[in-house]
Amino acid sequence: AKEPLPTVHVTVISSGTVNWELQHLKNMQLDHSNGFNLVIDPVASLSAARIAITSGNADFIVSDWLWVTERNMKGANLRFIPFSQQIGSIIAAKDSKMLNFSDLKGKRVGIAGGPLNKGWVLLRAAAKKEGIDLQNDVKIQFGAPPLLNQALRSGQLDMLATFWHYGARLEAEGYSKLYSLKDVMKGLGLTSDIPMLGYLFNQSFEDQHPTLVAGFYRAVKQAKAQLAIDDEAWTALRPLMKVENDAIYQGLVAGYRAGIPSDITQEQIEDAVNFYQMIDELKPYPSGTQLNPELFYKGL
Amino acid sequence: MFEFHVEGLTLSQRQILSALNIKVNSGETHCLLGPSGSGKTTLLNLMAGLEQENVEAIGGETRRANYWLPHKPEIGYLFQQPRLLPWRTIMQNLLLVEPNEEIVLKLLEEVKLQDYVDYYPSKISLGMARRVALVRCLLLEPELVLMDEPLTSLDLPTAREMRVLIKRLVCDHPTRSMLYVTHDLEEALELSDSVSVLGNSPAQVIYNSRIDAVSRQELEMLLKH
Amino acid sequence: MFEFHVEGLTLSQRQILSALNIKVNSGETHCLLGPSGSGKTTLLNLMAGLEQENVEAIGGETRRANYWLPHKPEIGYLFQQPRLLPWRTIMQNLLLVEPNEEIVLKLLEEVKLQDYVDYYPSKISLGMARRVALVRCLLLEPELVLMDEPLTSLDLPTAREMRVLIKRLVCDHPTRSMLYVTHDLEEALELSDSVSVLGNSPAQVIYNSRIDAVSRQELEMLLKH
Amino acid sequence: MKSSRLSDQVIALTCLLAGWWLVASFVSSPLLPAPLEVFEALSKEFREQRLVESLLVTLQRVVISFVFAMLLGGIVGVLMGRFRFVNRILDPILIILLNIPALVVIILLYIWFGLVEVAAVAAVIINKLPNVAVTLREGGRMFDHELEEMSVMYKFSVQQKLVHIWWPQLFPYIMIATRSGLALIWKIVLVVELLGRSNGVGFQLHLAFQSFDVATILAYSLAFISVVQLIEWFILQPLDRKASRWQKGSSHV
Amino acid sequence: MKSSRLSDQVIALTCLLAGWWLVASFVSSPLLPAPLEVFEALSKEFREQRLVESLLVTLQRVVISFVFAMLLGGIVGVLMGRFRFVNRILDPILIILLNIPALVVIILLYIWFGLVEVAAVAAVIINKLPNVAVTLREGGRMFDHELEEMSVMYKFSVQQKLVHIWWPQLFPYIMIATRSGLALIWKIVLVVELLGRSNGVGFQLHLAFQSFDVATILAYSLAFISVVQLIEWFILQPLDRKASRWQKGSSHV
Ligand SMILES: Nc1ncnc2c1ncn2[C@@H]1O[C@H](COP(=O)(O)OP(=O)(O)OP(=O)(O)O)[C@@H](O)[C@H]1O
Ligand SMILES: Nc1ncnc2c1ncn2[C@@H]1O[C@H](COP(=O)(O)OP(=O)(O)OP(=O)(O)O)[C@@H](O)[C@H]1O
Ligand SMILES: [Mg+2]
Ligand SMILES: [Mg+2]
Repeated sequence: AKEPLPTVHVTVISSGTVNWELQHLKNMQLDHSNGFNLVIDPVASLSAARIAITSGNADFIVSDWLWVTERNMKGANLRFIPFSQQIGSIIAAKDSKMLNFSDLKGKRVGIAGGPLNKGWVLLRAAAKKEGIDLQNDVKIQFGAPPLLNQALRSGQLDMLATFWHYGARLEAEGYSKLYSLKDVMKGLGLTSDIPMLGYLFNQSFEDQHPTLVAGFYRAVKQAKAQLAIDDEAWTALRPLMKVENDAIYQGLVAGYRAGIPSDITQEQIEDAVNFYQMIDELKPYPSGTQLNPELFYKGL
Repeated sequence: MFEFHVEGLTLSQRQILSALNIKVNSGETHCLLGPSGSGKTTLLNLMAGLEQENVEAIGGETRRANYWLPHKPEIGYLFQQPRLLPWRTIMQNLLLVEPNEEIVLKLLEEVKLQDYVDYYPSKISLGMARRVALVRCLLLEPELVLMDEPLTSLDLPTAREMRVLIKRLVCDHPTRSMLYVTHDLEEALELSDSVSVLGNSPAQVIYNSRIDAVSRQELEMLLKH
Repeated sequence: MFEFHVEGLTLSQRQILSALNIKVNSGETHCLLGPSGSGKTTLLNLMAGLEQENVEAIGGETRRANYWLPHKPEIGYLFQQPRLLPWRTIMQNLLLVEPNEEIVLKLLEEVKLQDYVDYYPSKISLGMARRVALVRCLLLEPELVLMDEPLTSLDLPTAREMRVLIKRLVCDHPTRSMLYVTHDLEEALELSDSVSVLGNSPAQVIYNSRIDAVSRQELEMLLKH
Repeated sequence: MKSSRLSDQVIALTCLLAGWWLVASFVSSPLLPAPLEVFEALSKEFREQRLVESLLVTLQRVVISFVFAMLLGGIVGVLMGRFRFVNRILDPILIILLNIPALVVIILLYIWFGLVEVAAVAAVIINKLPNVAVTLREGGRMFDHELEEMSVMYKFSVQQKLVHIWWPQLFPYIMIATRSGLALIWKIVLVVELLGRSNGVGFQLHLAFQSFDVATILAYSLAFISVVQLIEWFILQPLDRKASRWQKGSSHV
Repeated sequence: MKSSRLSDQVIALTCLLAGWWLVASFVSSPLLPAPLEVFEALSKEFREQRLVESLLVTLQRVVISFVFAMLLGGIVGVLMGRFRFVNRILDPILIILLNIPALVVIILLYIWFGLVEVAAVAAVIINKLPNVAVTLREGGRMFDHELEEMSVMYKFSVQQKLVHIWWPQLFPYIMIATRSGLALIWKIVLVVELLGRSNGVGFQLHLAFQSFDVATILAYSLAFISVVQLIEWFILQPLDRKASRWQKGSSHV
């Protein structure tokens, strides 16, 4: 008899974009062809996924490298495989007329996910270059993304920095992007489209099963490549996406495709180091530590 | 004169009192006798308005099955048990009824409890608690005093002194009437101007007489069942 | 013979009992008299082991300041208040002490409460509750029975019947001893084989005598303070 | 009597429903769905077999945690109420357990023991236990001294004391702990499921939250509330009535 | 007496600390920080001026919600306990309020009223109120009938009844509601802050949680627990002692 394939556990938010990709991967049996058996553990929140990798219940989760860096500074040893280069969206309220940073003064700004929201950090860094301290000049409202979406709709916010798939829904409803974060990044000298989100795994997992990690990397790349061009595949995933209409559906597909990253380049790693330093300097009490480039899985 | 009419009282599906009426002349003391469980306390509660039964009158309305004539008097009630507030000292208990500390102290002296003003009720004996309750009742100045066996659990001399006190403050008061429940025939004959006996089940007034017309023999007969 | 020695008792920084001892012969009844608040209940509690004081003996150890000779008897205690479980019916209350329903019913009949077996204590009169408590105490078969004023709040004929019952079941029992607290001198003289009087503060035994040697005059004098 | 009691409650609930429906149809926003929409969401969840399964999973967690928290917390609480020494030693620990955020306990247990069922249930128990203890401590403190003495003199066995003396006195406190306990435990189970389980009502609720599907959120909430309402009607209220039968005002002899 | 009482508690706390320290140094993982690390996190938060400010903001929310929830819940609860009719009408509503998930209330209020302070505080009050009501309902039910009659006969004013009859009888239930209430409110405030406020301990906890900074999480938890411990020592325990002075066992006359 054939040896059963080794199992790889990935904990994902069951309504999230990662789940789409992994479902497609499973549908196409890309896991088996790459020498492992994928088990998707759905959870209800990002926190749950983070707990899962910390407690050793998951082999992979998806999160951003900012979090990985924080964890690694505190003794963890996590590695990063790019998942998406989507950063997030900055959405303006319907009738707002904000052209430059000084227009933001005194405005009500919603920020999803706390002060480390990358879109918000980029904005602050860009504003700082123009001598504007956004942190103190606007009314900040942190909160859960669905609540903030709602607050924007009911006119309680003038601007919203949120995750891209929440932003995509708003755009489908006719809201417009206030800033293109790609341009903002370029303005800050970060030109290489750093992948923000990635699959994380423990170094010890790679030490024990180097082929599994490599196989997983291959499998997700194949899945991405198919999803990038194959509209049929998306139809199969549509029930997972909980979309109310075609506009949102199209927005989400386009958003996913736009976020598909390339293999990590040296330039991207340098940008990430710079970006991390920028973030650190924006903190009221900078820690002065550096991003460790070892973080990014080079594999293959 | 106060007259209390009862058409009957049913508690928990059991008729306790049958139709009866009790008359107390102004300024007089009326003694209520009767075996244990005959319904004396229940009757007093009913008079005090603590228990009540409504009957359906013609036309579907309800009305109370008992009433006072000519009108309900102001009532002070010495319960069968002391019912002191356990979380207040003796003095605090009494000050709730009569805010003047001096008056309270004077009466406490009369029942020989002046040394216990700061005690909590759980730290005094039952007899002492009864005397405190008696003081509390005597601090009121109502038209009609109901007393439910005030002198049980007291030794003879103390009981005698209390009796004198009650006599002085209530019986001899020109306008204060009293309804006095006791098991002690001597006490009844000494204090009262008239006597009735509760008996049977449901309870009825089986004997009623002015003190000067009382036949002691008949009373003793009745009280022996 | 049981002998109880007390070296003294202090409650809440106040000395209630001074040194005293109480002797009860086997099979006999000893009556304890004394004014209200003199410490009778406290003494009974102490004998029952419900209250206790430890004194520091030489060497830093503590020992109890009271003891029994020759040994502590098995004790049944009729409290001054009925202390029935309010959430259990009369019958349930009694079955907790004597699981045999027939025995319980027979005794309940003797106190004329056979019709109230299913009543909760809040639905019977105080005198009835006292009788239930008496039954509960009589269901026990201890060496020594402590009774704290069992017959207050009862009318004369009922009290007399209860007295007869107590006499039959306890006093006339060949090996059962009893310590009986009462305020009623007649009762004391009728039931007891010996009498003592508690008095003063802190309480002492101020009189103690066999019934045949009792001087009624002296007793009356003492009890009048 | 019995029917009128129930019908009163049914009327109250109907009024509530009518009020909700009126307000909802007045506002007419998906954020305040009308009863009908919630009912549709409910039947959708039911048809897609998520409702019953999630409810059962969550209920199982609730029941296990409830039993353990009540037993342990009850014993600790009563002991603290009875014995000053125990109270003095355990009181600071109780305060800590009582006030440590649920989130902290859940995260720590998950991190230390992994995302396993035992950690989830243990987290709930640790969260609820101090509440039960605080409640029953007051119960233990209020024990009637006179009945206690009586039971000693009449040689009640421990079992008799438990059933006939302690239980009836603790009863109101146990009812408090039960009612607020069920509620609290279920709320914590929701968080526990949110942070590390792949099933249960908490999981479903949060999914609905992420897509802001208020109707489904309300549907799940109402489903659980109905379960509690049934427990209330068929277990707790009969117990209440039985326990109040001996009181002065009751119509029972 | 008094000093020994305190010293007992200090000893218990020290033992706890020592045990923690032992386990932590044995495990030696950042996920189970030793007391010293937590203390360092605490002083870092203090130095960077977040600690006191967050605590004050959160405490303010806790206090406001506490006062309202206790007052409203207490009145409703006692009325339900006293009057069967009120109980019958309000009981189903109470069950609903008690068991509706905190998340749902918070979300709905935030949606309807926006992410404003009033919504936050109202959410906490709505979460806590039914708990208080359930607790004080039992208190209202257990009112002593005899003392009530006495107060009627002796013409106590409403104020006298309140102070001398109702309050002492409700006291143990109020203490339960207070202790478990403070804890519950603070926990809900954390969730409220997490979901939609930009300051307070809940917000800081969430930040620390995002980077799994257990030392900081524990530091904030301990900071709040210390506040509660102070309340316990200087307000609640003296009240407890005062209220138990009249009981049989006490050394007071
Ligand atoms: N709430 C009640 N429900 C049913 N029966 C009751 C209730 N209250 C009293 N009874 C019954 O009414 C009768 C009279 O009781 P009551 O307390 O009036 O007697 P009493 O004459 O005061 O006796 P005692 O001299 O012993 O105090 C008793 O048989 C008692 O069982
Ligand atoms: N726990 C206590 N603390 C302080 N003093 C107490 C305590 N218990 C009783 N006393 C005092 O002890 C004395 C005797 O009380 P006790 O109950 O023994 O009297 P008694 O002889 O039984 O009176 P009665 O005939 O009224 O029942 C009283 O003065 C009382 O105030
Ligand atoms: Mg009576
Ligand atoms: Mg006594």
